[in-house]
Amino acid sequence: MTELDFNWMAGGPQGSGVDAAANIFGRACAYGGLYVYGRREYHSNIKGLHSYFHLRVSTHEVLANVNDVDLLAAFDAETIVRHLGEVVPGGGIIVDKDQLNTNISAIPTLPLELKSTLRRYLESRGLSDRLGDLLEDAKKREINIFQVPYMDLLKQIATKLGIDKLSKIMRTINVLTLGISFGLIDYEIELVEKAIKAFFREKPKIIEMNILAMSLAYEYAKENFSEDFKFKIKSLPVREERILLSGNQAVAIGKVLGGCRFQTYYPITPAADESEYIESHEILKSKIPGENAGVVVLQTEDEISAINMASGAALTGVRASTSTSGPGFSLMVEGLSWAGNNEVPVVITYYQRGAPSTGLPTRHGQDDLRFAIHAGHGEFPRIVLASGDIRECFYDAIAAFNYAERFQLPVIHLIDKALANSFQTFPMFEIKDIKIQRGNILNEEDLRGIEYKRFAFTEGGISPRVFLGTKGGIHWYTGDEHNEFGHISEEADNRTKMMEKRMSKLETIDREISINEKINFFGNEDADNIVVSWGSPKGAIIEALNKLTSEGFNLSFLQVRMVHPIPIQHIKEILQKAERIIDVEMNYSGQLGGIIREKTGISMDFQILKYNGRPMTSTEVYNAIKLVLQGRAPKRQVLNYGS
Amino acid sequence: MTELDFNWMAGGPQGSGVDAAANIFGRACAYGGLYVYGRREYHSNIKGLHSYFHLRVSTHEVLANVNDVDLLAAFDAETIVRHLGEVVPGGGIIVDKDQLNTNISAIPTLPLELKSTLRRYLESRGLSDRLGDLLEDAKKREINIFQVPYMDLLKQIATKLGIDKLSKIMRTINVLTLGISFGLIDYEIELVEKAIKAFFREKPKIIEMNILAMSLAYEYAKENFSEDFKFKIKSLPVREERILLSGNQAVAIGKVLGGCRFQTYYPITPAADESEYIESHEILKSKIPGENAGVVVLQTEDEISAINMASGAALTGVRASTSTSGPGFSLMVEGLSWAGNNEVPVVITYYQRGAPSTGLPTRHGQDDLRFAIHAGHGEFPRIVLASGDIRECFYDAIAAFNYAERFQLPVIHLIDKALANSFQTFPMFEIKDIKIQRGNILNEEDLRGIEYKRFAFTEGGISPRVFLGTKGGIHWYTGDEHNEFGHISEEADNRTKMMEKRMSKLETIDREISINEKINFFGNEDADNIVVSWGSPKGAIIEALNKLTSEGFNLSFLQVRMVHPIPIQHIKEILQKAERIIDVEMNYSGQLGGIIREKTGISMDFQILKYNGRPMTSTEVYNAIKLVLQGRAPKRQVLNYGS
Amino acid sequence: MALSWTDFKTDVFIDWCPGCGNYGILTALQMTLAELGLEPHRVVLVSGIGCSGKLPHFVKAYGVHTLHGRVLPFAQGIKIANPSLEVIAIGGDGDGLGIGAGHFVNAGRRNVDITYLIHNNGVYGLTKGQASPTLKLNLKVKSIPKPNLNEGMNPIILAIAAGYTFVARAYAYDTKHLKEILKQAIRHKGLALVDILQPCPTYNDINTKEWYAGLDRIDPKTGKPMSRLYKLEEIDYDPTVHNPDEELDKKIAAIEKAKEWGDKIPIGIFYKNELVPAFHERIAKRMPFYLSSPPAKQIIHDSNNSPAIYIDEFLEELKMT
Amino acid sequence: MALSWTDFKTDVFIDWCPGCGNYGILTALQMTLAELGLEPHRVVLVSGIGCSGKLPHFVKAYGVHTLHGRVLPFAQGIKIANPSLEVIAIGGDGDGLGIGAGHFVNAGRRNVDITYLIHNNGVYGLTKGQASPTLKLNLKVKSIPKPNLNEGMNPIILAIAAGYTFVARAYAYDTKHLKEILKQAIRHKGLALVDILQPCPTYNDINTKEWYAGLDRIDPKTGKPMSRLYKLEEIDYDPTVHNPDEELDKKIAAIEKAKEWGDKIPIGIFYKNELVPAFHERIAKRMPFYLSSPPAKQIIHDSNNSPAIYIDEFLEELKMT
Ligand SMILES: Cc1ncc(C[n+]2csc(CCOP(=O)(O)OP(=O)(O)O)c2C)c(N)n1
Ligand SMILES: Cc1ncc(C[n+]2csc(CCOP(=O)(O)OP(=O)(O)O)c2C)c(N)n1
Ligand code: SF4
Ligand code: SF4
Ligand SMILES: [Mg+2]
Ligand SMILES: [Mg+2]
Repeated sequence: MTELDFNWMAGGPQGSGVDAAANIFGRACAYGGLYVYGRREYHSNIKGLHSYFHLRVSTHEVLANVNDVDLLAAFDAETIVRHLGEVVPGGGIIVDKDQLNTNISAIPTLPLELKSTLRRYLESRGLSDRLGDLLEDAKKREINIFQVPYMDLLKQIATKLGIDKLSKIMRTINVLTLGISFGLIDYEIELVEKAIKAFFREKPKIIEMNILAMSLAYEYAKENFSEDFKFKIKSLPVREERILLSGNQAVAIGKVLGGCRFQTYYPITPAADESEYIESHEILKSKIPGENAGVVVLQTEDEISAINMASGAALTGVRASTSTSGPGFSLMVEGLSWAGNNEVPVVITYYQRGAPSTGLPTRHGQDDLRFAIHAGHGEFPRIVLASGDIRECFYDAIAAFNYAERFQLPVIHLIDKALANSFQTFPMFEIKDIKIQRGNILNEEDLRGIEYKRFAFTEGGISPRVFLGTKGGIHWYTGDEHNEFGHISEEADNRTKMMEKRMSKLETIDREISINEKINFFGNEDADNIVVSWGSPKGAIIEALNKLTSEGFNLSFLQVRMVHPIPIQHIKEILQKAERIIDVEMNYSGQLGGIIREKTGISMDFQILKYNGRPMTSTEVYNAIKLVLQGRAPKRQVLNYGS
Repeated sequence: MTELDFNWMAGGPQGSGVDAAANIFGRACAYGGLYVYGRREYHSNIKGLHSYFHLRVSTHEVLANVNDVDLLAAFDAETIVRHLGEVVPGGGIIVDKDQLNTNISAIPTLPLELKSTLRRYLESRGLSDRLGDLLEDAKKREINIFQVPYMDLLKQIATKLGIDKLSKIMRTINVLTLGISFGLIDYEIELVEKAIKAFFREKPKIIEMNILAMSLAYEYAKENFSEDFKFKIKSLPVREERILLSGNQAVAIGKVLGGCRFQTYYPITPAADESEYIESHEILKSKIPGENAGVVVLQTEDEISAINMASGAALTGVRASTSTSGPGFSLMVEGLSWAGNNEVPVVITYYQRGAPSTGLPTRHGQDDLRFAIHAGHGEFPRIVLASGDIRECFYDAIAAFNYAERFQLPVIHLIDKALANSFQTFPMFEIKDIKIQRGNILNEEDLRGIEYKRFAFTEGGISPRVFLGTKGGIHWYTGDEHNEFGHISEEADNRTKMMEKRMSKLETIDREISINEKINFFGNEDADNIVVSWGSPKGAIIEALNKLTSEGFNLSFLQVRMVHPIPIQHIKEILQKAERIIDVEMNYSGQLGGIIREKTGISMDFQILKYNGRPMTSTEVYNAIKLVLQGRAPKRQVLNYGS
Repeated sequence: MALSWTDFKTDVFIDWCPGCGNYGILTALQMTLAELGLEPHRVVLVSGIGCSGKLPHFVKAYGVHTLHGRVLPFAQGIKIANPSLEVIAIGGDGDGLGIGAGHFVNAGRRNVDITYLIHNNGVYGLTKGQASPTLKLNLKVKSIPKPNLNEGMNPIILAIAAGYTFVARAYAYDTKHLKEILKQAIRHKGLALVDILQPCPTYNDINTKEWYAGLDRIDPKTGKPMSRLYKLEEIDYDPTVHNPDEELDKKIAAIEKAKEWGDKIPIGIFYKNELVPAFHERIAKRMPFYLSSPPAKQIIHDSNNSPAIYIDEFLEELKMT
Repeated sequence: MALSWTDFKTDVFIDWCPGCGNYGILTALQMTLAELGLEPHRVVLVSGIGCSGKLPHFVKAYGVHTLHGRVLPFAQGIKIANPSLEVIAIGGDGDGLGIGAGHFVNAGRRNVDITYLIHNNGVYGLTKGQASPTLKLNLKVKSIPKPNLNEGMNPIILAIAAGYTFVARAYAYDTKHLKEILKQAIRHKGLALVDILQPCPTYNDINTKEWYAGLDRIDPKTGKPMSRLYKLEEIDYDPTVHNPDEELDKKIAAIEKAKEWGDKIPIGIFYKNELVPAFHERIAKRMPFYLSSPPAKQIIHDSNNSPAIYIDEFLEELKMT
């Protein structure tokens, strides 16, 4: 069987159902035993500005997008103008017939910057301002233009459903293009229907309308274009249990499974979805007879309150966490420092997005590694975990709580927007291997007859913990430097000892957490060329690695998952053997590279960076690494795919 | 003439006038042409807990404290218990006769941690719990105990002044010990009187009372002890104009001279003194005929408001700044990121103190270097300046504004508590060399006929600036990524260009600011051993350097003043020649050392660190470096002098 | 030449949802600026983050789109540094009363002469419809999964408690009335709040345009909907404090009015007091030249770029001679 | 065995200035805890930063000395996670009404069942006497160089505007009265504010003990000072909302009382309303087992340390079969 690798894109204004279309598309494919990976792009806007979904379908597991679009389902003219360049020769564009006369320069939502670029492009190719003209030109690149009379089809649907106002079914343009798409690629329509039913669940009316629209379009495509399009997709028998989910969902499920019962948040993109998803499942099902389980999810007045409420809650013994992104995390910094000083096991899920400041609220970036590590005045231990894919989001969410409690410190779980809002299929989680590790906790019995000191000096820096309210364990917390009881102390010697107690945990962590939990290594141990990265570029790098290896290049990949405290010794051992080290990161300065150099003295030989707000694709990572391996790359390459 | 080096310490509860005594002592000596350096230590407390002032007097310029105390003026028993160990053989202690029977373990303000240490000490020396016993024991170390009947003297003063309530003059215990001190060292009493007058300025009653108390005690000492004490001090003719001031004052004066006219603050130790000092001089004297000058100092509701008000103000064209310390800076981080994104010339004076969290609010530390450099989500350019002494505090305060406006970015001026609250004598500032550099600003005339773009792409990243309210220059600011006009833009290409525009300023700074403003280098260029440091350890290091050099050691000292963007090339050139690099810092992890390794690949061979909340002394720095030079030091030495 | 509201338009695409109440506010504000004859370059619109926060980009005047909840610190900083600017602060209800509540309350203590518009839509629009601080207890707008756990706050009462000297409410779709309120708010000497009821058709399906218009309440007599809104100007209500003794009574009257909700919602000016000194007057008392030489207008260097001031007074105390 | 207030003492040195009003508050609180028979380990004192913030270290009960201005978020987090704890929040006026004002206001919307003591001394004590948000306009306490530029805010009125369901004022040196108020505040179901007038002899030379006692106002008849303080219990004043209709009137009455200052300063309970559901009741409506199995008491793993819950409901929607 040949390997299928099909790239579909749907685009339209926010609020027109791009997301729904992509979800249904993804589900339909996944139900058919195919693997999907999908990335969502949208403006910081509620309705009207351009959004799109870039979806990849394959018979093997897919980990990232590529630069290509094989089929573009355009809800509107802007989608074509923006994405035409990505459609491959032999690929296709689904376009509304009635929009061919659209004047490009009159599209109101196109920003000035883009308009002037477009004007130059049209001039250079001697084209008019008409959309139809642009598409004619595209045909020269062997792109198929599938002109569909959206309005006619909608009218037919309306008639069939007995609806008189067209506006009521305008929202089905998305499934209409979906139907055309599936018709073109000749996929089993039953699976698409199943996906529509699953997506709209308890809304039979909407299901009916959408299935009707989809199938009408499906048939239209079969009748009118089926010969023209070379891409065809067939379902496969599924052998294993698979799930399709986003990073937001993976974190949410990991948290509750990991014992989180108290979550605070202040709304922010792209973190809020996680909290809302937990809230909508707030009542949990306990395995233990007679026990109840539920998560209290609190929307606070700001992020300052979110972190401090969570810390307060953590002192009572509950596993507590908060989720945010850059602007919110900035406000949490003072609270983080308090939690660090007081050895509070609190988890902060930090969704990175384009920054600085409000930045690109709905776009991708990995700019906050150094900030996560150094945030907060003073020096105190913390753990920073960075998940590389959606699967890791789940496992790391659980690990975060285990580490927080075992080592009694704040844990920051770094996620990039590209993971939060993308979805991917993969085999079901291995839930039975998951363990909850709560660390050293004393209860009423344990305390009998002892004088309890919350911050007792110990080997390794970890003092047994007592929850607020426990009989016999009264103690104090303070943001001031304190003695073993938790009372304020300004004594010089005590200060030195307390600093050393706290900071020595970093060594304890180094010792006690296995290296397998801290790094992933892919490829040949003895490869001359090593790619180093963290977070979401993982998928694109692995795909590039596989391809380059199959082409005979000698390459491996070190993914750092525990970015702080970073496992210096292991990284050093791995890297010092390499001839060329290639740092791949989604930020301007190559932050992880800097950290590695700081800690090991080893420099990154090459940087492949990207900071245009869009995630890396396998294509561009592959190209960039190849240039390095061929000795043709500058020391610093900046990638720029994505619109 | 022999070199004088005399170390005086006064100690007593907060609120008993330790500070005043030290100020008067320092002034009296400075009036006599001597150099002084004084460090203030106090608890985060208003009244009752122990505070002291460690003051050094010399015929040559003094830059730091040493470990010794030659004369300890104890207002209370606690002072003796805490500082006895620091008094040198041949030195003296001024003690209240009536307190000799004090039970040490009954001193209520001694913290538990200290009491148990003390108990062990007393036991080990076979001493009782009585203060007198402890002092007797001290005599074995050839320490002179000057027993003074404080109450008798106070009564005499009361009688002379016709005061019936002793409580009214209890506050003169401080000058009483001052009088004893000066009597013992046989210093000119007129200078002491002059200092009292200057200190209490417009309060003739208080002046009278204090002069009386001081002179009575002075005479008492002369009569009773003059033979016993070997240290004597004489005034010198002063040749140059000298000033005595603290870091807080130096910054304040630098700011207003540098053109700051808008300062916001939220009270916090040790920053608030600066703002209050400015406020009390809010009306300034303009040189320019017909012009008025004055600073608006605003106490805000919190630090979030402080930074954002200052940024807002800066957009109107005023030189605006705010001052804070760790907890406050943590709250400013989100605003900092906005200012970075919007290229706002705002100055943040960051007084470091013991951290994390509330930490040691009145104690010293240098823990926040990394935090200052990486604070704020996203990557944006900033300048971080770290002053090494009080003199630099003044010049850097001015430079901060010049840099902020020239490069249009936030500037963080890092000061340590040890500079803020210490005072030192040195020659008058060279005011005539100071220049104000406002950078590229367009006014109404300049704007005529042009389409203004606030964030125009330029070579070097700096776009001409227009103040809010200027005719013809309307533009926008936003924390979102923006186009050249300042309107929100999420376009991928614009994003890459804007990131590069902003970040390229770091290279512009590298090019345009001379290396002399960024580093100081002391000692022989070709020395095999180089000490690297930043901030307040400077003084102690220079003194150690001088001494070690005079002993024949081969040593130099690189002080980094612009810690970000750090002048990589120069530092590399300097350090790569060295055989041994010794990193001296007041934090746990040697942060500057880490930065240097990150940027240059060069590792620090030795670390001399301290994090007990007390500044480094020349003595301990000297000792620790010497161990290194003699090949007897471990890689990491942790200093611990100071109580 | 007289200004028209279109002089205050930019060519930036307005990306609010169709039917959003913000359109009415934008137009009313542009008309206000034109009718007050304010030159665009003398106006600074300062906004927070939210759908509402985008407004300055749509107005041709200086625009400062700040941080979530921080519109008041920025606006006050700008105004105090340069009191000759006309500073208008703009933000959402979440922005001003949730994350920004500390500034909201403390601004009342300063009474800086700026105007503050709260776009009150009961939701966090830009983050997809979570409950805002004005949404009442137990209500469930369509975008939240469960009824609201928190009591809703009343911006009018909070402003009065905090010391605002001009407190009004208007309605986004009554552009004309809104414009008149805005004019008075801008003219007011001191801190003016205009709480603008702003339907968010996308997320708030309770306080809709139709609801305000009373489409569910048809007057049996006329057969027409009975609007829930009524104007304070049209009843016997005098919001102004004419002498200091009246202050408490006027505040209480305003609070009583502000408590009305449901079938009778007053709009108009609830409270107005110009007897409280504005912040610039307080500073000018300390620094008599403040209004003529405010911080932003002082010359800080001479023609040689040397500092423009003497620091002798500082040095006096520090000289050791 | 009955508890005595000395059971709540620690051996930490109390480092407040001699004569500080905080001593009275500390004692009253210790007596309250003893008289209410609260076991020390069930009590959590949560404090902000300031002189006042040190209080928990002097009380033998769980103590959480938090951040400046953040006492309410911590206290609410603790209480919501474990509603069986008796949570008392403590802080200065700067802490609660300056930097913490946003939390102050928004806490009113939740009505969590905790008690909040504000040590109201008109200054920022621990930072050496700057004006606090309650210091009135133009006053100059001895620690500030120039008269206050800001209007002072009234905590009672602000709390009522924000939705607190128990609002009282007490005086630090009237320990007995303070204790009785504290008892009622702790017993109150919902969020209770006690604004405590606390002389700071070191920095506030206006609102001194002598001033409150009226030492400057000698009754010509009795020759005795006429205290400025009077008790609401001693006049015909009923703070309690007995049925929902009374709410507005009671609030207005409280505001009118709260406006009294100068020669007649009321202390006592200004407002009390138990008809508003407390936050735990709101959560319990959604999650019926909340009070018996609150977050802090749930078992999160089984005896094999495996997670204690099933996640089938989540996975259901995500399975691709
Ligand atoms: C510190 C911070 N937290 C959260 C956000 C995310 N955020 C953006 S808009 C918004 C809420 C907007 O609601 P509102 O202020 O009511 O304005 P509206 O959109 O309704 O006009 C939030 C929470 C942010 N930008 N910054
Ligand atoms: C974020 C932050 N800003 C500033 C401070 C400094 N600070 C310590 S106590 C205090 C004010 C205390 O005043 P108040 O809250 O009234 O308490 P009081 O000392 O009067 O009891 C301040 C501003 C701090 N600790 N944290
Ligand atoms: S979400 Fe609501 S407030 Fe925001 S633009 Fe849409 S309708 Fe307006
Ligand atoms: S400064 Fe004031 S509030 Fe603080 S302890 Fe002293 S008297 Fe009390
Ligand atoms: Mg809103
Ligand atoms: Mg106070």
